[in-house]
Amino acid sequence: MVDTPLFKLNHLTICQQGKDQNPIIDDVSFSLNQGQRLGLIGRSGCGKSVTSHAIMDILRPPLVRKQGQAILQGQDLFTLSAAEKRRIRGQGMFCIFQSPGSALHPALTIKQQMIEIATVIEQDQTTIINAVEYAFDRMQLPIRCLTQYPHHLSGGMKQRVLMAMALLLKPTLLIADEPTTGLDVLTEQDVLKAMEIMLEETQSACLFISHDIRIVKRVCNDLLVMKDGKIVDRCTRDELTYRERAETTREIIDAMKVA
Amino acid sequence: MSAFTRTLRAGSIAIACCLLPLSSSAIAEESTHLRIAVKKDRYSVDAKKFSFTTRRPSAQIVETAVKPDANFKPQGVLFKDWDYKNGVYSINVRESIKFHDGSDFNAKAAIAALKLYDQGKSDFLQIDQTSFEQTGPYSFTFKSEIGSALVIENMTHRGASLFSTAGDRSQNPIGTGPYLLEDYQPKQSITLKQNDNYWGEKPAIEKISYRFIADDQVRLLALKNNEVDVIAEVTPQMMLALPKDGSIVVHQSRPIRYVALLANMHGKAPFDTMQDKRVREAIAYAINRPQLAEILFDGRGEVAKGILPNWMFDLGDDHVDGFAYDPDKAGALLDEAGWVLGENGTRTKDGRPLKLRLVAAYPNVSSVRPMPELLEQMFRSIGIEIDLIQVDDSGVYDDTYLATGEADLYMEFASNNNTDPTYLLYNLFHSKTPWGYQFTAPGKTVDALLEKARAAQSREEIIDYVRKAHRSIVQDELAAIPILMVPNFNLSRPGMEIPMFEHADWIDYGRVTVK
Amino acid sequence: MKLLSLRATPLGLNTGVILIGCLLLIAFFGESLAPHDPNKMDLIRRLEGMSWTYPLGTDHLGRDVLSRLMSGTFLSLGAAVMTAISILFIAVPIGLISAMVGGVVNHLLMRITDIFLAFPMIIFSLVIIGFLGASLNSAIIGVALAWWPSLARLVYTLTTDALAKDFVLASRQCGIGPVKLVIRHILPQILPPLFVVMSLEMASILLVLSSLSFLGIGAQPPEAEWGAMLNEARPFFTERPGLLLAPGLLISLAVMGFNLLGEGIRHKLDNRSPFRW
Amino acid sequence: MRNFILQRMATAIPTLLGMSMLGFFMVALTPGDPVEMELRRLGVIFTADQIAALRQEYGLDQPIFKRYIDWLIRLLHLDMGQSIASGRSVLEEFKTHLPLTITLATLSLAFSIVLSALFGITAALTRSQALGNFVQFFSIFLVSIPSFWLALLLLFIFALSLQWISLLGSGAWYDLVLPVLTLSLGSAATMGRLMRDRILAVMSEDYIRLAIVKGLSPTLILRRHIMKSILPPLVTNWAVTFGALLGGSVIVENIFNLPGLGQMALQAVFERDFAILQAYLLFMGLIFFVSNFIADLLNYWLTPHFREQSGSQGGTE
Repeated sequence: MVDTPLFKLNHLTICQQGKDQNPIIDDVSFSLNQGQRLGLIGRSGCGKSVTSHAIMDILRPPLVRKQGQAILQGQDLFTLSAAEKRRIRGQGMFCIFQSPGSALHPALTIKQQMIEIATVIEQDQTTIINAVEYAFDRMQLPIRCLTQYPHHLSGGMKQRVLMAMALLLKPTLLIADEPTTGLDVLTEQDVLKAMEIMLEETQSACLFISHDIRIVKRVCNDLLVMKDGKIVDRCTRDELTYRERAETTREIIDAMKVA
Repeated sequence: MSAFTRTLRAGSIAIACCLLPLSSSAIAEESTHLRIAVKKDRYSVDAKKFSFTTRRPSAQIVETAVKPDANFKPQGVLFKDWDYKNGVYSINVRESIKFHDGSDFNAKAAIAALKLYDQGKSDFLQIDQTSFEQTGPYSFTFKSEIGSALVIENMTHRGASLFSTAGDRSQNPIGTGPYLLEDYQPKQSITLKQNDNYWGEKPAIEKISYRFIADDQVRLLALKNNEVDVIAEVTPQMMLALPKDGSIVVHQSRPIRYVALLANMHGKAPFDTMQDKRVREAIAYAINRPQLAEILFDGRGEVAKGILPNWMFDLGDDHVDGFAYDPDKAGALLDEAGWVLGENGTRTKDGRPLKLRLVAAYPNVSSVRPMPELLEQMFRSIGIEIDLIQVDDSGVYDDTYLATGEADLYMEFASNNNTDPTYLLYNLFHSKTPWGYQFTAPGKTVDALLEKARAAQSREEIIDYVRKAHRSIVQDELAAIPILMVPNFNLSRPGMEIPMFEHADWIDYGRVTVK
Repeated sequence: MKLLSLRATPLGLNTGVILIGCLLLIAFFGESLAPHDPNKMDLIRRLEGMSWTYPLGTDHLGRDVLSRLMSGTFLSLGAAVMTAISILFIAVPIGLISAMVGGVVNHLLMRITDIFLAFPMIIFSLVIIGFLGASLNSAIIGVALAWWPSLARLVYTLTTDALAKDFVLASRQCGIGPVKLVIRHILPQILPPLFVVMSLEMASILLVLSSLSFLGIGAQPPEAEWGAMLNEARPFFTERPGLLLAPGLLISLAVMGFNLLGEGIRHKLDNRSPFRW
Repeated sequence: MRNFILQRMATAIPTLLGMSMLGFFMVALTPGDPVEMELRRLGVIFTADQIAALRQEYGLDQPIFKRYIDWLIRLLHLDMGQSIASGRSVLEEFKTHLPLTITLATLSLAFSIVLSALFGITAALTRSQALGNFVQFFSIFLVSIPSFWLALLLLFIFALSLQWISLLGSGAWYDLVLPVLTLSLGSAATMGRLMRDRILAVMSEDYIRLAIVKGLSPTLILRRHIMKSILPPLVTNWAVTFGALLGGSVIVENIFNLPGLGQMALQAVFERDFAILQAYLLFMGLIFFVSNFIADLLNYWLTPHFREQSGSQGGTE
């Protein structure tokens, strides 16, 4: 159990097409165990989101993966066929992205977007409706939201809809890519609370990406610090004392203090 | 790639499969069914618009009182004979003729038919409606509203066909003709079938279909493709494009249509160049008519001395001299007129270059092309620059160039296709021209001659004045510079005999024979 | 980034540039390079096939087809350019005024645009030709009159976007005059995208003008405009299909050149990156 | 919904009035007297009085503004006057020519849509660079061929060389195969390019990313997420294309000798058949308006999220 982690990322390197020097992501490796919450922090533009895209294998051109493995439960995701990858996405891995405003399809009702998950988790209509209502209840979302379109919902609510999706999918690995960015402090609390509940229930391993050390400290036990596409520091939450840390980590902690 | 090409291939096969069964539907040749391609649908027998009606195809259904004979003199059809004395026309109609509905054609029916024309506003017969008098079962008299001696002549126009007043003309016109209306698809086709009870000699062809094909090119291709049997409207371009292998045969009448340049006789500067008769003569001498006759119209056109054919009305052509091709004389005339050849090959006078605007528009561009281009070259070679304007639109032609006189030369391809000898000359060259040719009308001398012709009371007298007016127009005044006289053409595949006539309306397609 | 997208579509853009370049060369030097006088008739050698004297054969009046094609390039392309310029001449002021003045004026101008937009191009040109008679000039006027509304709308949208930019707002608040504003801030912003669109439009304009000439209501023979040449060649279609093929191919190539150029530039400016699964 | 319709109707009235005015005056002011032209074609002698009487009969002696008002009033009774050239009523002429052109345009639009979907989806979704480039290039090629030239080539191949179809048409459905093909290839390519662009634009949206991470199948993403987003602009484009196809049928009707509206209008211009032309221009304006209106309604229904945000525009950007 300890020897073979649930998820392992090995030597991930990402470049722009045609430019092999200055990789965007430079030889990044880490691993996650069952139920582990790993925080990935760094300043904006350091490559955090690209990492999450790379793990889901939805990198957009001109970015290309130069090397690396992403092993989920013994399978290297990058070597799988498109159909097999699709089977892993959703229930094996799921990702909650930043900017909930554009994450949901604007012309489909929330219900439609929830229910289509049935095709992924292979449930019939009544079961899925029950499950959706249960998830909404857990996420403290009013049921009436179901018949509404995304633009009726606030940012926090939309993010909780995404959490509800995760609750339905119960992914083995969940990536939360800055889920609270752009939300006000109160909403942030709600979303984090919802996320806590969700993670508890799904028992997913979670890679939590944020530039905000305050939130990461609240959610995660273990931390990775990224700078210019490299992991520059690894520690647990409790080890995060100012003095001994790497320069980037100190900068981030400093930034927090000013704010 | 493969998926896409497969789809493409599958698609093309599917389309091919849809089309294949059609290839078997080769046109079944019915020897007594004649398919004629004409340009436009001019068939219309709407009762309300009666005046503008009864065009070519319907001519086989409803007959006229008289028709033009070989000399374009009226010859009786439904009228047996007639007499004009002291302003009164006395008519004897042919006996034992029945309308399609079985009713008798007699003096009463003829009067009723003629009275119909007064209901339409465009009554060109101008019969005094109150003057009709039935003098017997088959005879009657009437007077002209304007004292004209040419009413019978105007009855040779297909527009003056005599209808039965029974029934709805727009649905089923009732006449006395050799054919009955079978089917009419507006703008597509009209089909006629033989009238079994025709009073005259029965035609050989059982069925005639007219196909309306607006595009000249498609008409020709349709003949090549065996989809029609005869092309009734033939343009010079089509004649140039005839295949050399004899697969298409040309049928021709005697020459009737003239190609001529009308000169602007009264234009304001800069369109006043043609007022100098020497320039007009120079133009007349600069045209290589034999060469044009050889190239155009499959060599079937003739060098023209005038704009009226010599055979028509027994006119003869002694009264006109014509112009030979003599570029040197043309040059000398221009020199004499003060137009001196410059270094760049263009003549100038007082610093003004000799640049003439030539408008080619009538009847339309496609029926004169490529004559304007050929003329342009000939004029250029004697130092005249040509500003060639080809307008395929008679409205613009009339209003922009004719009515304003803003051109030097107007090229026209037309004909006197009426048995009224004064018809063309009066309409085109009298100063009061109803067609808007004020600028090309030569003036008083011609006006007087034409007025005398129209007022004259005997045909000989009329024709004598017409000769004088004609000479004045094409020789003395040179308001019209004649170029070619061209026959009326039809095209068919080999083995067909068409009884050609100069006026397209009077080609008797019922008597076409097929070998 | 720029280098990259260049490499992503080298073929199309380059082909377009080469095609247009060649055509421009022919347009400017074609008349002098042509082996014969394009209007010289050789009535004995009519409708001849390919030969050394007449590389593409002769037409129905014995004129050299190659020379006519070459000398017609200037006329054909020039007519399209003139049309494009006329369109811009109408569309840019109307779009600008509409966007900058706003209110009733905008409303009125956009309504007028709607009205013009509703008529099909060819019919519009036909009616104009009814006024002026068929000629290349009336075809140009007709096409421009039918075409400006869509461009005016584009100019309007671009200008509205440009006006919303912070620095434009700022200079507006500083009291800069409208003319100065247009010259200094608006035009630099709207012209580049407008030129990309015009390059694509040029392709369509060429097509429409040649269609009109082909129908006999644009350029008139003996002008060696490509569409008019096709019109002239049409009766000789079965006898000498080559007469029809050469001008048609040339039109297609020219149109394709402008299309490839426009698409190529557009592709270069486009930095969307779609997700794949 | 009702508000939306009413609002559209209200804005339509001045536009339609403007259209009718532009169409009427443009035609009525063209040089050339239809009566004179018709008389000359007839080939008989007329006096000036007779010409004046005819002008009066067609109302051509009235001042132009009065003619316009009269025309509008008669229009309300569907009386659009009479064709000078044929003598038939304009309505009758439309009844003769309209079905063919409408069929032609509708079939061409349908075929273009199918073909453009094939082009657009292939070009947008294929992973093969070669296939993508090929489809792109092919569609540019198709857009660049003049339709009249294509029509002539098709005619040459199928009617003259292979003799599969007859030149003049036999009145059967397959008469329309070549004209539809001619009309649709070009517009299919244009529409295909638009479709590809739209698909690629939508595929860069965050919600497609979510759909992918959800593990949805590509067909579901395409059918639901992508289609739902690309349809509105496409629908608007289809409406515009339909109008263009109707207007563009002039050329194919001319070449394939089909007696449609385009032929009618072309002939009417040359014959100064004012009544026909005026009715035709009004009709084209109406078609343009109605098809756009239908497109807007469809978009209104397709884009629930725009409805409340910008009610008046109905999401037709």
